[in-house]
Amino acid sequence: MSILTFIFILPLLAAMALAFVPRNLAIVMRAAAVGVTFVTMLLGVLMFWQFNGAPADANGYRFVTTIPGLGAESLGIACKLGVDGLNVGLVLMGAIVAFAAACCSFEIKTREKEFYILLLTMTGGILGAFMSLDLFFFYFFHELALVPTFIMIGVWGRGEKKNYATFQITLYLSIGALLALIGLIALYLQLPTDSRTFDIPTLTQYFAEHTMAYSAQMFVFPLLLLGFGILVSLWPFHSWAALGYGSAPSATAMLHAGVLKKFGLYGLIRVAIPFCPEVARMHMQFLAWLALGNVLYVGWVAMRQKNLNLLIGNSSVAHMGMIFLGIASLNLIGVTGAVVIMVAHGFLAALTFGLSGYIYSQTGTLEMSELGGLAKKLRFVGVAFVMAAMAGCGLPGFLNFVGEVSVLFGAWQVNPLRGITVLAVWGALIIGAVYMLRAVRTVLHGELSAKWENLSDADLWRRLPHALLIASLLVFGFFPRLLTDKVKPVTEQIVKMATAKAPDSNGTVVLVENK
Amino acid sequence: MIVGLEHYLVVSALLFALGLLGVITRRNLIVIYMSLELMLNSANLALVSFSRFNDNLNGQVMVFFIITVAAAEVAVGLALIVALYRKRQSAHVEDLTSMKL
Amino acid sequence: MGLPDILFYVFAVLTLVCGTLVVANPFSRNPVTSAMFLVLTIISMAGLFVLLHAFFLAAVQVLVYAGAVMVLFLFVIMLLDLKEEERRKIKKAGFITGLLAVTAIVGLFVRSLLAAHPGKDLPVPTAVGDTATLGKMLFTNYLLPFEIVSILLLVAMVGVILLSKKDLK
Amino acid sequence: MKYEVLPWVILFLPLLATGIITLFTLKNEKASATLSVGAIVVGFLSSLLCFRAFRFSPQEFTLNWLDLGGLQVDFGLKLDPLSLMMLLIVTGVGSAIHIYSIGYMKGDSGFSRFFACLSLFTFSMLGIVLSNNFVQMFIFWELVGVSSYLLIGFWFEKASAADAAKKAFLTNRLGDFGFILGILTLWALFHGSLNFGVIAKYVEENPATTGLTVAGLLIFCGAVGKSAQFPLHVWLPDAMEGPTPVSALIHAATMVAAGVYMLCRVFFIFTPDALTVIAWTGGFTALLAALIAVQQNDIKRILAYSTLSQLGYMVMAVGLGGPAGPTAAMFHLTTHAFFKALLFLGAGSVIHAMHHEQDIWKMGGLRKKMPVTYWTFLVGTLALCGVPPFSGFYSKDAILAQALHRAHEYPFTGYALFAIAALVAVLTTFYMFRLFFVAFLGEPKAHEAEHAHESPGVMIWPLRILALLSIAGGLIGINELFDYQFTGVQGQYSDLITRLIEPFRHAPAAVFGGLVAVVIGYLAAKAFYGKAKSDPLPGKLGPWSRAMANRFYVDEIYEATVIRAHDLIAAVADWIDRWIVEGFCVGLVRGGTDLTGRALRLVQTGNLQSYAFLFVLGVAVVLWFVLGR
Amino acid sequence: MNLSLISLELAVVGLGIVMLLADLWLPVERKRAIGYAAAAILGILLLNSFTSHCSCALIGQSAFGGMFVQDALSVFFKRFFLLAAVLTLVLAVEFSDRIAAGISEYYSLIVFALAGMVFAASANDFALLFVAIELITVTFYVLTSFTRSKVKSLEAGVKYLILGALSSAFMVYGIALVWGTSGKFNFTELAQVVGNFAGNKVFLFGVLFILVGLGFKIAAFPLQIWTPDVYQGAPTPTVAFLAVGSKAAGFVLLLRFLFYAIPSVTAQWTNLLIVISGITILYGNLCALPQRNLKRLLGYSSIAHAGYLLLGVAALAGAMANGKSPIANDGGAAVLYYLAGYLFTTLAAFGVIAVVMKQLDTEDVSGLAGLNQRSPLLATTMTLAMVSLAGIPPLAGFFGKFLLLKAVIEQGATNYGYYCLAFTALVGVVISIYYYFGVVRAIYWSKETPDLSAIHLSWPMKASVAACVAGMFYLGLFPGALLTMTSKAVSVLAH
Repeated sequence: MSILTFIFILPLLAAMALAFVPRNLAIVMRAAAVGVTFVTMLLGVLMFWQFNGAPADANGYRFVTTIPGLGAESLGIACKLGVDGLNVGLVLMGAIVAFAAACCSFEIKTREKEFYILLLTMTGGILGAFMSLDLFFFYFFHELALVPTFIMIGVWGRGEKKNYATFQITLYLSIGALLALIGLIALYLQLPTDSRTFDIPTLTQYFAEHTMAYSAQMFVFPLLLLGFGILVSLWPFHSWAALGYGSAPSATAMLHAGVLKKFGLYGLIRVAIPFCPEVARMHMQFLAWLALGNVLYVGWVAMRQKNLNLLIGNSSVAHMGMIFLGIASLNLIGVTGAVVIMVAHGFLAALTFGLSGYIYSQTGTLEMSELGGLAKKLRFVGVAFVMAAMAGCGLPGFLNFVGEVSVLFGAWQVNPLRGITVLAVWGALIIGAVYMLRAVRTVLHGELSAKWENLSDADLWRRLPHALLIASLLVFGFFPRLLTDKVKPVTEQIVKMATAKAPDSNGTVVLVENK
Repeated sequence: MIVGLEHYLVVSALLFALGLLGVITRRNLIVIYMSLELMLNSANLALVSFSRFNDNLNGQVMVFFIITVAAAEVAVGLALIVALYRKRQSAHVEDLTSMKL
Repeated sequence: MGLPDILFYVFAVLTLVCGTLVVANPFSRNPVTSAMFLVLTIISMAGLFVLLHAFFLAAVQVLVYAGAVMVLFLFVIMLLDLKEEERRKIKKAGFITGLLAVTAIVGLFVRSLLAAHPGKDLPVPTAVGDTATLGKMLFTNYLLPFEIVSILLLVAMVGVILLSKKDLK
Repeated sequence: MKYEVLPWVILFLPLLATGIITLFTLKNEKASATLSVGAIVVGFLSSLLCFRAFRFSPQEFTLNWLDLGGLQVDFGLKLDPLSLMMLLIVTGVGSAIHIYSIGYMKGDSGFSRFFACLSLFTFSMLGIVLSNNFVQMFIFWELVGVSSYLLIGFWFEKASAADAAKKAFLTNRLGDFGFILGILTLWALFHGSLNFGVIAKYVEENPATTGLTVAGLLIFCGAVGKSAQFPLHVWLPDAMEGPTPVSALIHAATMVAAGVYMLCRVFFIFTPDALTVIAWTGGFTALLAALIAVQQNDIKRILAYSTLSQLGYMVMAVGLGGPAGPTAAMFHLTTHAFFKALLFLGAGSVIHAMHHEQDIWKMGGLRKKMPVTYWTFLVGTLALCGVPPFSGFYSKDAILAQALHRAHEYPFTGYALFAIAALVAVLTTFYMFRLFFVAFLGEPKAHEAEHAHESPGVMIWPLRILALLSIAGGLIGINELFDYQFTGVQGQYSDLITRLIEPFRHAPAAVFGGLVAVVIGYLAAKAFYGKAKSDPLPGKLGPWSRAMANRFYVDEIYEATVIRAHDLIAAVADWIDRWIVEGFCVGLVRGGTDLTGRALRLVQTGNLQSYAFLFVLGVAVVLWFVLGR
Repeated sequence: MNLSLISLELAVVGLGIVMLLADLWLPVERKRAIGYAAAAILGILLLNSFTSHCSCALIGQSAFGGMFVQDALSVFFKRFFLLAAVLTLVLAVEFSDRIAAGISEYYSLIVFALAGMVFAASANDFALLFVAIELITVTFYVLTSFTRSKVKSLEAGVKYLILGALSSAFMVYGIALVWGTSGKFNFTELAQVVGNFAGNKVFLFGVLFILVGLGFKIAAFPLQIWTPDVYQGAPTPTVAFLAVGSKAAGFVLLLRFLFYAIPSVTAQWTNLLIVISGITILYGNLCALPQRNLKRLLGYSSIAHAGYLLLGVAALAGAMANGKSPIANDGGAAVLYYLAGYLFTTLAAFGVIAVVMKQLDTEDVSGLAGLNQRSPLLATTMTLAMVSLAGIPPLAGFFGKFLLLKAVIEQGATNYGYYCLAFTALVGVVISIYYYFGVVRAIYWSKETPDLSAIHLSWPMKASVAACVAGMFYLGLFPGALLTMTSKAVSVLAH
């Protein structure tokens, strides 16, 4: 029983409890959802705060705890929770975003009961996935959070392509998840029969001592890369994302794009790369090219979008590219940067989708051709949106900048990736700015058309979450070491594992040693 | 030449094949059903011949069971066919395609 | 080539011919004829049983099959007074492929039969399938299946009653 | 009181002001103004203190901001004559303009927002000035960009303003693209260090390499963006859409100077080849801008283009190399800050009086209507044209002199650039007096001009102060200070007279050239515009004047090439996404699966016979599969 | 010989007969009570089976000359069948007003089918195997065509009858050949001599024919053709029992036969099993894709699930091919586990269908529209059932699939066919998610919501539905207990 247990079990319990609340007490549901997520958030902040003080176990995990009963010890499955530098930030981010999402879901007016139950389930699943130290439950909780996503998009989604979007996201993500599952099982089977386990620390130790057979790596890593890649809308498997988020209710989009999506990246960093170092090294160049696909290509796609949500969705896909690039660089700076962006993008995506959701709830449309000059009416939203846009194109002061810069430096450190880095910079600096400013220009600036005369600016319950998200971005942006100092030791170890042996003949990574 | 096990087996096999052919080609449910009986009988023949040449009577007991079960099946089957005929005025398989795809 | 062998050939040919006429009678497609030929098939098979010293079964075969089962068939046919199966044209392709499939199965069987050749160097058979021995086995080793079969018959009975009793509200 | 605290105070006060204004006092205009102005004035005073304290004892304060093994990013403040002087300019001129804007922005709905942005800008600008390493400088570099974006787009309802803001930001981003790449290159070259001092040492140790040249040029791109050098100069004129104080502060005095400042700050990394490129870029920009300015009619645009050409001067000066080059550049930067701010504020006062009418051909006869503005504007003009003893004369002369001096080493570059500089001087004088004659002398050409009247004191006083500086700016020893910065030897202080005549002793040729240029320019302007009711030049120059008026179609060229190309690529990408990835691949898989399903279930005909048949067939196949061999 | 060993079976048979008799005296309106009573008694038997004084406690004994064995495997399945029967009976009572005549016979036939299944669970001899299977099949002929007022029901009955008879003809012939060559009816004895016949083609021929019979019961690929029609036409409780009980009976016999009786032959046939399992999965899922009739849809999906179950069988065969004992790879345990999960899920789904479709004659998916207003409990149950069938946490289906996949991938190292099989399964799962979510979609966000009249449920039905849901969650979240049980059950396959 540690703080982590409460963090992820609270929402789940609340979800169960809500099932017994009569459906006409919508207000109670809201209150419960907001209240619970708020408590969760406080716990998350507390956890983050105490992180350095808390005692770490042999593998550097803190707040480690196991939930009895769940799982099957005969298969080496146990619901073990814990955080280290790698996921502590994600958990915190998840908790904050969850609260924000709960606040933003006041716009839901139909079938609130189901909605809040699903929302809380999703929250619990997400947090569980990120803090579980057991590969099985890592996957288990992810799926648990995934299903509500589908249903929420299906039932409360918007837009005429809703159904198509729902099924597309469902199938895409299922394929990704299942591929990853096969990979994870194969990974698990690499251990000797008697000592098989899904326990991440144990696995880490094991593979640190004896590297996996090359053939096994050749089977496991591509699976994990592909599976996780699809989950993170790696190019060219990205087309579900923008459409899905475009059709999702804002809370769902916030939670999925912001938090749940990071599952794949987390898996790549935590599992795939350190456990299959040689093959991972072989694939990094390739991964970098795909990442470029995200940054540049999807960026261009985003430039063309007519619908605000699609634009935002594509932009969030494009940001994934930077993370992949950081991972591909496979060195301390790059990987740390990637982790930083993961956190930053979580806040950012939640922010943008929350805002667009508000605009939608006000205007009933997100077609940019219809909007314009809204900044005059929606002062707060306008300011927040501009900030979000600036954070989106990597403006200093926001956490995103820290991440992106580190990623760039990290990638630059790897000779073969320099060319790609240059293009990535172009994508991040120029193209990113182009579509973000275009959004600001068309939605907020310019003449305010007469039909929007009676829009009303966000009320407290809308300002609060957004202010919170911006604040988090700024705080970490001003003092990145709050995060990086926690992340660094872990990434150091992971990079050490990933570059354990000198790159083989066809390995592509040549590390620039720096004094 | 001496008639051996194989001869009997070949006969039973042919009988089996005939039954099969009947099931496949005939359209009248009752005839199809007869063909099925034919197949069962071929099995009986095989069993009996084996039991003879292996000098082991267990096979014949099995045949006994088979005959009984077959009788039971026939009873149910025919009842079913009758019931269906009452509804459809036909015992033709082509007329039994209300459920498809 | 002794008498038994000759008889074997006689009965075998008889069985197969009648069987063929059951399935594919070029002259009539009337179920009654099929039924009749089925009776003949069964009876000639009973002959084969006798050749195989399975006297009890031969009797059962004639009594149960030729007696009971076939009568049942005929009853039903009469009851429904099935007209002659009108000659809808058979789908040639279907027929051919079906024939191929069946011949394939048989061909395979014969092949494996020749390959395995189970009948070689077997001892001279002595066992005789007479009532006493079979009865003893039936009530000792095979008691359980025997009883189950009885349940099966009970079920069949219930089923038949249910399926064919008149009251259809 | 410990002086070490002061730089931090100076830097963060404006940020604090921004924060407080945005969070609390958006409704309360007076408070906002007080906060913002207070912040910068305090900053100015403390800068003076710092100046006294650290002028000759450079200091560096450092905290670690980001520590990732190979990547160490500090947050540091570097105090040396260069930054101190810049500090004074930014805060000094800044204060003047802040005060001025109180009057100018009165009654605007976004009054508080304006001051918030202004303070944000001050903060970022100070950050650039004080930063001691590349990443930090880049950070503030970006911040400056965004704050200028906010200020240019201040009146965002105006489509033109919004577009201008966007354009400015993107163009700057293009420059930053090079900048960050340059930083990366340097970082890789110099084993992961980013601190100016450290890198300077490295550079001293190992001589110029191609890598260094490349890095230098890439970093120069940053300056090209910020200081609006060709080919990235297009944003500056449009930036005039912003409120005039903004134009004065950002697009005349400080922000655009940031590029030049940066060049001087990292002067040590520039190899001779790099310098040559820089010099030519500067020279070309100067000439181009001057030519365009001749045919503009919007008073602010004229000033904007003159700013461009002056910036070209400075960049050219940096490119002319040696310690004297950057000295001259910074010197000119300083004086330019004074008189250009003055001119813009003057223009602002005029526009204010004319009810936001900016076309000079609708003005005229303002001399009597608004005397102070008239006189101060005259001072500014003279200073800009470089008439002794106005400040502009000295700084410009320094540049010309350096050009000639450069000629000893690189004759062609030196003389060519000198010629260009002289020509630009002619043009400068010409278009400035054109503006002057048309706007202030003669009769009013529109009824706004007749009813124009002098602006309120809060706007007048800054004019007076700046006028004073513009007159005396050249004589208060700024150049010695920069000399010390770049040569490291502390120049001895001479009296006023020597300073007055110093250029004549030092580089008579340059002086002569400069003065001749002024005279020619003035006479030409007099001849054409002494009494003109409308612009005679188009008639004389024909297509040339049209080309000038249309800024040599640079924007159009961009429109046709870069932007069009990007849109095209984007369109293609979008098309692929929609039809190939989404439509074809995904669609194929979906449709294919669905079709297979529909086809496959045709097997379920519902016909018992075919079922039995398939049954048998299946069995046969399995038998073949197992026993067929 | 000790009859105590078959006391459970006797009890079941006795119950059936008693019910038939009771029917004679009970007035019509009380008849549904018989169903509840039977369910209750079977429930008691089920509970009793966990106590020491039950035949199920006599593990490892055998009777009738080794024809009837009582081991962990048979005990597991007996409990399984009992549970299935209990739930089915409750369901049948709920469904009873759709049945024209002879409702109590309907119940008793279910019980007799159960009897056949429990015998099958212990069958260790071809004779017993044959009669047990026939008992099940013949009973199901009747059960299928029970609502004979509907042509569909009769038609389904006839199709099941003919094809079933065909398959049993094959099986009988197979038995003849196997016995003829090996001279053994008893599995244990057969296992000792099978090594000599691994190459004997006649023997193999016989084995294949027997497999045809078993394959028909579990609806594996070439023999799956009957499934959709029968599922669509038969009365819903029958279908539920058919899907769960009959399939499971097929699997227990399959496991015994393949891995206990003829391991050395099975080891040669890994590829066959791989192919069949793969094709079965794909066939079921692909055909289900465009399907709108709910029961037919579940028919197809049950084919797919047979394929998933065969994954475990194939994996086990692979392990044997590598000369490992069946315990080494827990494919068998996975099969049992998956069946357990499938029991709860399927019965839940059919329970909902039976109740919802009772009023309206259409069985179209759209019939579920607005169910979440009409009865939140049923809506939730259906959703969970679909999610579980799709194999998504935290429900039983997920863990079952997880175990199966694990077992399969484990063999991949030695035979790449297993990797392909794993991916085939993956594709199948994804396709299935599509149509399962189609059902969920129909419940929650379908445009047309015809009648929103609340659905009334009898409390036993409520209880059984709740039990199914609880079961799904339990198996999904706390697999430990059942896992040990299953692996113990499978361990008897090793000699």
